[in-house]
Amino acid sequence: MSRHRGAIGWGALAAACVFLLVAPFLFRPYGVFILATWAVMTIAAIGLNLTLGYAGQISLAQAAFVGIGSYITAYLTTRGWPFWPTYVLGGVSCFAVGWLLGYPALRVQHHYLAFVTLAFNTVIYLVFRNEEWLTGGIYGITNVPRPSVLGFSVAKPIPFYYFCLAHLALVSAATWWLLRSPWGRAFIALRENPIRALSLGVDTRRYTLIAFALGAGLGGISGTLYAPLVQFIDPTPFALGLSLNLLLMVVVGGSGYFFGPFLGAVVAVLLPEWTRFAQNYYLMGYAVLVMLLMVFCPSGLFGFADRLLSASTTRSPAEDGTPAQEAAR
Amino acid sequence: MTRLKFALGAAAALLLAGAAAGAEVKFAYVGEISGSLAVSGGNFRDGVILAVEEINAKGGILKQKIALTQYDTQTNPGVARAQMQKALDGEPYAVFGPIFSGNVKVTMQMMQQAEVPHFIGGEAAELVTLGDPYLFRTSFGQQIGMPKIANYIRDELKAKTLALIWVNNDFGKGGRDKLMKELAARNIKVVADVSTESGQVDFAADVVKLKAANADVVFVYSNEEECARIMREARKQGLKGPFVGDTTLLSQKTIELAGDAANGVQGHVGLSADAPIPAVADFKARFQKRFNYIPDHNGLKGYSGVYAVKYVTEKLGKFDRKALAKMMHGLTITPKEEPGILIETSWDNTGEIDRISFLAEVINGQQKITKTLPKLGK
Amino acid sequence: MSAVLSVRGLKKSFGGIVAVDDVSFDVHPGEILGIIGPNGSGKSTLFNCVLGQLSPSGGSVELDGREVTGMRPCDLNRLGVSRTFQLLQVFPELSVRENLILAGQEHRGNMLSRLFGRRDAGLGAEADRMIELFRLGHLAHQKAAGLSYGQQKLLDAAMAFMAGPRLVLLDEPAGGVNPTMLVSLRERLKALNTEQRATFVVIEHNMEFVMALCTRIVVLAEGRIIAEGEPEAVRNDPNVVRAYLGH
Amino acid sequence: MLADILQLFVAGLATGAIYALVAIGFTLLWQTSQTINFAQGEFVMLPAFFVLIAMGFFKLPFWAAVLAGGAVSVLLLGYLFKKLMVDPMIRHGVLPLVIATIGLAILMKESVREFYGADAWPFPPLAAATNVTVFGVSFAVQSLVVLVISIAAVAALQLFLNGTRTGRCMQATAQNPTVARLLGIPVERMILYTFLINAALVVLASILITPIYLAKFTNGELLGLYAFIAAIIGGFNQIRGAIAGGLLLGVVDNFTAVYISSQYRMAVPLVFLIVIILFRPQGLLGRVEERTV
Repeated sequence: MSRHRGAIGWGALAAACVFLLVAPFLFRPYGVFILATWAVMTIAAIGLNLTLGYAGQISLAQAAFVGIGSYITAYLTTRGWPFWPTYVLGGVSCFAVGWLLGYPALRVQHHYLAFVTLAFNTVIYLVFRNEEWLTGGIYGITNVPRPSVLGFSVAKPIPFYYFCLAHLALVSAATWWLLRSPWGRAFIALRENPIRALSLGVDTRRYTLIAFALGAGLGGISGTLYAPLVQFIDPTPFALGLSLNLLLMVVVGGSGYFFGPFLGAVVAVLLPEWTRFAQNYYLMGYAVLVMLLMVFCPSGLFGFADRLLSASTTRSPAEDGTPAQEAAR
Repeated sequence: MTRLKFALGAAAALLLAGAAAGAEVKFAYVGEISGSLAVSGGNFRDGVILAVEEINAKGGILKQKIALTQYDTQTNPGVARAQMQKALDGEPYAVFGPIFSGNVKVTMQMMQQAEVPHFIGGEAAELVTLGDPYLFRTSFGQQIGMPKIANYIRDELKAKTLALIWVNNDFGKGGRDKLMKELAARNIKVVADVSTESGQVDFAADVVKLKAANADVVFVYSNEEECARIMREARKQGLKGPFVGDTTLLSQKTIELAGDAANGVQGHVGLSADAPIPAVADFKARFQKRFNYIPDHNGLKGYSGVYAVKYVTEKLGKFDRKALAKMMHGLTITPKEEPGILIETSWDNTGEIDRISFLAEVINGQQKITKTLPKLGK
Repeated sequence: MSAVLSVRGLKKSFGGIVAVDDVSFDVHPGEILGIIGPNGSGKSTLFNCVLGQLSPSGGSVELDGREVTGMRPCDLNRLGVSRTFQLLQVFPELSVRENLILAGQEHRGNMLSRLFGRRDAGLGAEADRMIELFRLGHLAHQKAAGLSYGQQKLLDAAMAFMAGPRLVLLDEPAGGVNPTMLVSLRERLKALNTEQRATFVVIEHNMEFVMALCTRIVVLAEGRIIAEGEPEAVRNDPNVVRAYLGH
Repeated sequence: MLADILQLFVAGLATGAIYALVAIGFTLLWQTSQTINFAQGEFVMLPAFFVLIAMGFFKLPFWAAVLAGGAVSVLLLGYLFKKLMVDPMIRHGVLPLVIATIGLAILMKESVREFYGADAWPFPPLAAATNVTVFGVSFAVQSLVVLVISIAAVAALQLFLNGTRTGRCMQATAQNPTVARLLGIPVERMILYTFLINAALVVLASILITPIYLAKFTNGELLGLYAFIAAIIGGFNQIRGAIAGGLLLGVVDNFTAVYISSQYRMAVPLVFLIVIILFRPQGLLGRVEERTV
């Protein structure tokens, strides 16, 4: 039965991969751009899922990290830096800032923590807007160049899409591997019962900081891709709205489920596009769909799928990591 | 209510348009329908809609009906880029919007590559300096408006010091930076420089600052409802004017919202639905009838933009984007030639626009034009 | 012989209420010390103070003659002190095996080796041994959530032994466990005590269980030690009888 | 100078009083049902439009319109909100509900924008837009009215909670639903009451501020955020806290803008908040919420 369950998981995964690989030949440039956006946002959501879904630490500052990453890349590449150093710098500096922001997480809980991070996001946004000498203020930074890989430019839409997709694959693999390491185990312990974890020698303080920092780092990575994707950076996209949107991606997808963010990002990035047939009402349609989703599958889409599958099968070994089971952990 | 009817109507119209395919020319509105610039964007869009409906009612352009599609940028560059791409995938003949200068910048390159003329609402100074041969303004940039204002402050008001309150978004900041330059050039000292948030409601603190500066002139540069709130608070705290502004401060909307508090404000009106021109007044009436609210200058921008395209295309006698763009450069359209243009308008070869503008003052709840400033070209 | 754990004049008060009042006792290598007392006599509070879950208001705790008062639980645990909780404390979303590995992993290597090293932190074999020892074999790969209460109790106890602790503090291990399961649990503990030379402190209500298991007993009442000694002696101690009847 | 300070202080109090009203709602919902309502700001934005519709569309006189709009709002934002959104979701923890309320906020904003219009609309004031001048400082009668009415409302609420049986039952429910249930208190009904009270509070807030804010679909955004901040500063589990938090925030915000930085106006209260939370994790007047071991 775990077979059948695993089969479904792997089947769906394989289908998704194939789709993503051939997508550029099915869509017009607009569709390709949207898919690239999806890939970039998914990376940020995976980061948040680490912090929230696995380590159980809520953060409303993810947009700030995407922003920091974007501005680092935008600022440096427009001043002649090659892309890759800025890519590393973006990830690393966000990791560092995330680590610092993690400290409040050690003192406060739940909505207080949500709030400290929310405040941080607002402050960062104002810095982006007000410090014109650094960020270009409300004028933003124009003509962010797209990188080239081994001398091969990925400036054109389709190559750049594959560029983003490759990064998504990379990040997913790394995260998957991380979550199967003792760290992943410790994160889950942290989420489910910090006090017991502490009594088993799990240094919850350190793991909390790590969870925050890793989440932030991935936010930064996604930012360093967002800048060359849009090629123009100004403060507006990095306001609180995006943080809430990323939270939405994680929860709607199924927080704590490895593939949750992927589906969540589909909902947040693609759904509004699909509802556009409703003309002026598309945002309302989107809002209603989100509300219905939450009412009918509060544990997110993967939680829902997981329940359906468990209903059709008995509890099954959680060793070999099929998506469905990974989800279950 | 009527908005609901309109919305349904629009939807229906769309279906019909789909059904009665045949010879059509595609126009696209890509701009802010939701997000922080929804008001300006909505006005601009409704202006475009009004013009398109009128033209279609009269049989379209070169016997082809206009099929208008709307794309909402949510006032977010990322989305704007995606939506503009979507619009371009539909190969429109001309694009109208965005209004948010950031969104104009993020889409400019694509437009250049696609060689599609676009009529923007953005007023940020640098937009026309980025060398996009397909970009055309629908109202002039702040670098044209502000010198006129600076002159007015120096010559008419004889002010030595000025207190400045502005809204911290691309519109307010852009104008503020321009004005600062112009004032400096005329050595008028800015003794207070107060930044406010768009959507801000409590201006007590900001007015206290303005008061403390006690300058010869108070310059108010924000969107209509914020202008109104600022004026109310200013009167409440007994802040002495004179209050000077540009377009928004003197718009009918601001007056309506501010009530008596708006009386006595004066300044420059670039493009205004309140301009003392019969054609404009007539447009305002039609617009209000159609959409049940008073248009601001963005309504005029969208409207006249569409008519400019109509005029040039009919002059060319064919739908040719390149030719359209080429002809627009250095072109002047008078209301005699094309009534829909409302006010005589010229474009230079950067896509910058030139129109007459006005000096006005609010006298017991009415905007009174005190002086008409000629086009710079003349 | 020197004490593994020695508690000296430990105090803990919440606001006005004094929960633990000047408690001192030693735990000797290899013994199974029982701590009993009526509800609210401060047993669990005492535990939490010893284990750094709560910071004591006074007194000191020494592990092998080393001061560890108020040390963080995770550090104390790494020094070889492990515990179970009164309420069930397993990780429902992890499998039985994963629970056990988690219980041991932080004692192996450092953060880096835990990240880049083996997925099971080299504890697979040890975990399977524990699973055998506690007769959980058939459940090894089930989520802990799917276990019965008794089974979870066993897992809970097993987790406490994963890291081969010097000292194990069990908070009501028998609570809510059915008689048969109770016997097997007692056997496990005795076995571990002899095999691993592990030292135990057991808080328990269930007199039979304590009497059968423990080599020495400390009796708490209103946060003070009122009796201490061999099970038989304590059983007949008048103070103890009074304390329990008076309760 | 002194006049300015007084001016700022009173203006701050008036704005703060509104934050307080809305923050109390936050607190009540959190206490009784662990609901965090991210649409609270929009809850304040909407009733004004109901009133405008009642006046413009059904041609009702202002006060009748207020009553009608108020009734509709309480039904919609109190009863239906609980029945249709909170009840199905609350079992599943805080987050799904937070997301759903974010969706709700978007829905309300977009609906108003689409069906009523994107610009700001004037709203009939409760008091003439005149000023009274007290030693050199002029205060808008409106803001004074706002201040007085909100204080009265809060006082009434406190009286209800402490003075009446129902009120005490509600407090018991708030402190510990399980125990309350054991005591035979009809917890469900009490929770419903808190939702109705919350709705009533936002209606009141809406009527009080819209003449000053002007009716606009975006009114909720900042307001909701500030009310949330106020609730947090106040400890999130204390009505007194929410009030203190609201007033404090209003005043700090005003003084910040004048004496620190108008460009970072939004940030300063937040930083201030972080500091409070770091040194008093339970908030300004909050009780510590014990976490069970």
